Amino acid sequence: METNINFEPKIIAFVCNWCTYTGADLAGTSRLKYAHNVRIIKLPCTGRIDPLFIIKAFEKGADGVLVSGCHPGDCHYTSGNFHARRRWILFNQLLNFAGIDNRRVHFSWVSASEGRKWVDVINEVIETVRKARPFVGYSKMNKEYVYNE
Amino acid sequence: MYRIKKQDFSKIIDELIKTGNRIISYSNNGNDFKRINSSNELSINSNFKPSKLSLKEIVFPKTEPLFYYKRTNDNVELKDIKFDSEKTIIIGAKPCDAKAFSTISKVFNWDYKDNFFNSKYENTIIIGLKCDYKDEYCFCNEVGLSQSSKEGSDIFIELDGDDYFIYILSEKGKNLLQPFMSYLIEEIKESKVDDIDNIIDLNKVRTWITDNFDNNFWYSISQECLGCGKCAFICPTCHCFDIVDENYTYFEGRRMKNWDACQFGKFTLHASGHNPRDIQAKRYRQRIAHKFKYYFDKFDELLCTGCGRCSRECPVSINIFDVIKEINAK
Amino acid sequence: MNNLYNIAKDLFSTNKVDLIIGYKSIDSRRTKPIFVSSNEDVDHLVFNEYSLNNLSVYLTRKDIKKYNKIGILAKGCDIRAIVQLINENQIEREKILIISKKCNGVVKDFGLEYNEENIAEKCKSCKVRTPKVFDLMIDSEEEKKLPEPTISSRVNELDSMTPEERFEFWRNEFSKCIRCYACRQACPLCYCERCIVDKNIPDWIESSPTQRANFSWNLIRAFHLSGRCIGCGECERVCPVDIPLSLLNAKMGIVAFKEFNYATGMEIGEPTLVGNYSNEDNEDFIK
Amino acid sequence: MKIGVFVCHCGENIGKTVDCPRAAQESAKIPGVVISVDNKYTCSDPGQNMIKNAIKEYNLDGVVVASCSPHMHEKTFRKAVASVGMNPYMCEIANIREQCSWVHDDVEEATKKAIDLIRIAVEKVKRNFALTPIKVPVTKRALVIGGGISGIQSALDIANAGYEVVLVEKEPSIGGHMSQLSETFPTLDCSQCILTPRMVEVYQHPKIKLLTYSEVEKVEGFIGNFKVTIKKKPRYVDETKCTGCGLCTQKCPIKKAPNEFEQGMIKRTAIYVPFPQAVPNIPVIDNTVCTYFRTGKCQMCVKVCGKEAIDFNQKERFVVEEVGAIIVATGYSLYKIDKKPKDSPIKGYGEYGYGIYPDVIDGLQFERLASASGPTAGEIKRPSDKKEPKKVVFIQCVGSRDESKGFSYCSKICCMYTAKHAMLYKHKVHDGEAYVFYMDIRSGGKMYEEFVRRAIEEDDVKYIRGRVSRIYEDGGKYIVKGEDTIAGIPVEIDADMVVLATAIVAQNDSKKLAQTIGIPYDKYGFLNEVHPKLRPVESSTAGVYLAGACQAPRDIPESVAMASAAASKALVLFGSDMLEREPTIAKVNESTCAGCFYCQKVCAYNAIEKKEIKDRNGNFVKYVAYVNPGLCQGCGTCNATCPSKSVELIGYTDEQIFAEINALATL
Repeated sequence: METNINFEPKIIAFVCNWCTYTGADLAGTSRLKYAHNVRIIKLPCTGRIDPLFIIKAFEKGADGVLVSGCHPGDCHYTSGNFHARRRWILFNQLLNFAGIDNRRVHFSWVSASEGRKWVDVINEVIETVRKARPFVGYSKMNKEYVYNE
Repeated sequence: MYRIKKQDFSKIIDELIKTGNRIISYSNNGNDFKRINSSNELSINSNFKPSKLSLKEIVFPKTEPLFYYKRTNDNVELKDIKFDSEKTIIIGAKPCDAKAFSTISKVFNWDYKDNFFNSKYENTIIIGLKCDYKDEYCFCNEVGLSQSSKEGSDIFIELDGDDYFIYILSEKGKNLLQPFMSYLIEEIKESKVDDIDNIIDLNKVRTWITDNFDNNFWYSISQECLGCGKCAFICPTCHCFDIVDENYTYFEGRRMKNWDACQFGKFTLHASGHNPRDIQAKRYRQRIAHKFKYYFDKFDELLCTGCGRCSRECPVSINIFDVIKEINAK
Repeated sequence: MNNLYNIAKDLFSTNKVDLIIGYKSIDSRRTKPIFVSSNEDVDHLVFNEYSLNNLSVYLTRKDIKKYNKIGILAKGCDIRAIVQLINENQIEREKILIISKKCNGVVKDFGLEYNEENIAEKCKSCKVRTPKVFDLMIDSEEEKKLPEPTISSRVNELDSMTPEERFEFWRNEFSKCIRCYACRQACPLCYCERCIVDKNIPDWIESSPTQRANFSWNLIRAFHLSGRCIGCGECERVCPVDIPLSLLNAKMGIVAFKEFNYATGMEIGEPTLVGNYSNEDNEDFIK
Repeated sequence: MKIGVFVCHCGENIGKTVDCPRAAQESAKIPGVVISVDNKYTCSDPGQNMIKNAIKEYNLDGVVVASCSPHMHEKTFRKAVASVGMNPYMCEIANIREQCSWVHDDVEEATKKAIDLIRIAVEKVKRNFALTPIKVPVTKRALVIGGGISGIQSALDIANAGYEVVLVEKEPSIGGHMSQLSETFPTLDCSQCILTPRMVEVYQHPKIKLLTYSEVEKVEGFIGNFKVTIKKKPRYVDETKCTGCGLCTQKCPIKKAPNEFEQGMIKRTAIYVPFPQAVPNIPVIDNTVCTYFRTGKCQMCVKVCGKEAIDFNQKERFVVEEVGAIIVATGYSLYKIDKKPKDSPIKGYGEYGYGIYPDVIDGLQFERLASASGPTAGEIKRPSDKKEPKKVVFIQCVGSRDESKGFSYCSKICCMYTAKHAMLYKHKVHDGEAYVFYMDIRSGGKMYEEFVRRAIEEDDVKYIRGRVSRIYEDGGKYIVKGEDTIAGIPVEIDADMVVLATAIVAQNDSKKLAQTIGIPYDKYGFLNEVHPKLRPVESSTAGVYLAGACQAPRDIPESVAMASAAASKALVLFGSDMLEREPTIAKVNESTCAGCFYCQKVCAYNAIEKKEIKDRNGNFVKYVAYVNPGLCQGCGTCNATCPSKSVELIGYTDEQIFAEINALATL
């Protein structure tokens, strides 16, 4: 087996400013601990999160992607997360059909008060991606970008 | 001219594979071509219709890196491409495909010598095959070629029962077969000249194009054109390319050379937003004029070998030969 | 008699159209698009099982939009594209005069003989062989039974693979892509003035036909067509390297139907799938 | 681009887990970074001065502060850079405390993460634009929709501050539900006595333009610049001529229309004034019952009117008002339990016999029975036989707090008004018995609990905790079958009259109005505030404020408080000539926009408009989307939806996010 189950997956998280980002702040303020593998990119709203971001994250070497925002009905911008949800229903299944399955692409609602949930989500995502092993499919394609001496 | 038994030819191929050569042969009824690993995979068939994609990608790949770069805070480091020395031997190229190699080598060796092209072309040996295929889209005979044209081939094969007739046409061809001359039996054969029955007067076509740059004709023949790049990409002689930089990590990237097509609206789009070829008619005119006039004016060759791929595959059935016929009839 | 010739003649002589987009025969098994702007060329028009092109692709073109009233020959599937274009503010219903017929399927590609074996896959599962939206109907044969569709079983086949196998399958298929963009150009719903792949700051989708960029390109195109593709199959037909694009589009069609009970381009004025939402949208996959 | 990076230790908070000097060194290698330093407390004055000095010394174009969450100190640092002339939007925060040092233990990994987070911020700031707040002129004039107590309060507050107000009321008179009430809890003040002066004040106020019998038809524009079309329904009485003498209403021969104000308990004439204290005191003709409108004859009112004020030819008229703020105060309506609303999941309370038994009435009907100006002149009499009821049962929570048959919410005011009703009944019928069926008593409010206790202890109202299962008639009595859940026994009361505290529901046209204005509403039709705690009187559409029970069930003091709060929000807006708005809004690339208008569909703020593009010769080229900077709130949903990325969110452009992702790239 060329891959190691103990590898440290690289996760890129796209989160909304008002709920999940604030929830992640709360996890910090509460001094909760979670795995270090996640890098957050802050957007104003889940409505701003484009499928292109997810694709690009994989192109740039992510093993998994997390998208998170306000619970339905809590959107700071009224309906951004509803539109996002419909977009993800479609995109999630398309990705799955293309072989990028739900072990690598994760979605969650984390409110500003759910610091604990944020921690649980992160840890769960990291464990799932770890089990899925490095994204060999993409790294194969990425290989041609490496200079061949 | 030589005669060789088919099984002996296969032996040569196996030997060449063993010595590390890349052998390209047709598959899937001639629709595709691929690298083969044994002479068993060879298919030499003069009745194949031209493959869907042309052979040009062997010397002019759809995408290739030109160099790699690495940035630091105050410096950029460049890494050049090392060229592959592997020999590629194409077996059974149609006269229209074989000719295309020598045609486009002119543009890649005009004022600037394109090493990306040359490094591959120099290492490519083209074994042509007399063609017995003709359909309503073929018109090689109208562009100065024929089904038995040997232009562009290093070696040329004609089928004769269980044997092949082999013509050695170039130094490259000669060197390739040198170790295998024992399989070849020299034979003098009267070479038959194909009857060529031309209907197109290419001089007249060129003159008309020159005089009718703004003719409404260009609009009328291209109205249905969708503006895709299929014709250019499957064409054995279309050679336009685009150069783009790709940043693939934080500090590193590479410069790429990719196929491009004059039928794309973006092809001539300026940064200012102005587009000199703003409508499809102008782009289609460019395609015809480049193939039948500009290239000829510059290199004394047509940029078309009459393979008919573009017409055969056009999503909206535009037939380039019909267009030339129409111009000819004016 | 309501044959095509009479209808077209009548439309021009009563000034009901300025242009008819139709098909003309090249030979017995081929047609190509033709733009007829007067009575004189009407006799070129045909509408048969070799009328493959989805002519609605021309309706969004600037030079065509200049006409006040455009007649168009459209099969049931093509009409779905017209309806979707209307629903996406691209064309006005009043400007389009749809001439249709009952359809018994078309062939897979030009040059093939029309018989059971050669009927295009999309026709076998078509629900609008007798169109619902149209202006004029030409006399046509009644619907006859077509062979059973196989597309959903092909989708199921892929679904039953492991994700890694599916990824390899598509990586292989997409790696063939040469970026000629014939799929995009033949697609009636790909009417963007600047395709996302042509946007270079930033280059979300690299223009190089590398495996990775091809993967992204084909995936994003499929996403942009999710809930919008009407299944005319032109993308797959025109693809020079035979990427099974219909498989992707069919899958997304199935998803749209299963998740939202939505089928594209069936009714003028119907809310689009993307751009609207329901409080009840499925969120089982969201933590 | 010259970028400065400032890594904050935050004392031990960051420094203990993140190797700040190393993070600063690594950051210095990022292309574009010309200075990268670490610092004990960057938010302190010396820390801020360090940034300011570096900006001057290195001539920086952008600053990244790696410190606590941007929600903590982004404003602080932006202010600091602005003080030395840098555009505040050229400062970005890398959150290495809340989202790094505080949540990780491993120094090596936390440091790596901190460097990544700094890289993300550097790449973003390199692509930031210097932005200036958008300025929008403000029309200092308000529209108040609804002339109940909330609308009256808002209108008076704004008008008294010196700004013009347009007050729109759909009924012929202002006053709303409060004018129907007999007394108010917990003081038992006479409702009309305290309301009527306010109504008159509105009518006479030089700054208030009162449009009664009118409805809002269309709202265009955005905060500070609304254009509102108001439909004036025909009264058939010329308001400029009528003196309100009332002769026409006395002489009108049609006397059988149900009197809405009296909750249908008595009849009124075809030409009528809703109630004696109506403002304006101008009658209106009900053309559905008026003989003239039905047969073309009669014209009695025309004959008796000395002022020739009757005008049968009046048509709907539309007036357009330009205002800067809108206050919605459309109030509530009562749950009509006799009919199951069409297409509604609500099951209703058929078993209580409302609408079948004349003496099973709702709270507002009881208010009218108890009111001195009501149909019985304040004497409690059964509607059926006008006899004084000796035993009255009050049932609370009819439709409220009942997910299976009504609504899950609490209607909030019923506990109090039921106590008031029972008390009023006992005060008027000394030998009567009053029973109240309740679930819980919710009497939060100043003097509220004391009020309920008074009903129980001083006025001997019998409170039974439990629900009523059924009411049926038996020999002139209403048998109320219920349960006493404290005693655990079934209860049966032979009442003379039953009063149901039916749920407060949204006005039946509230959704339509919300759509007209472009503000959200909840599943019940109540209008939504933008933040339930901190912005309770603002809708999500800037410049539109909410007052009173249109937002949720409210009692009078709350409604008045909300109304004044909403008025003060409008006054804050009117306090400046130009309105400043966050510049992080969407912008359309008109040359690439194909006009599919998916952006318009997903915009929650109606901020996307259709714009016509013409060529040099004035010929139409195409329609493109246009973002109204006054309405856009910067969520970016349009940007993600646009297939060609022809609309971009400034501050979160595609280029920026791409660069942020790229900053994390590895192969």
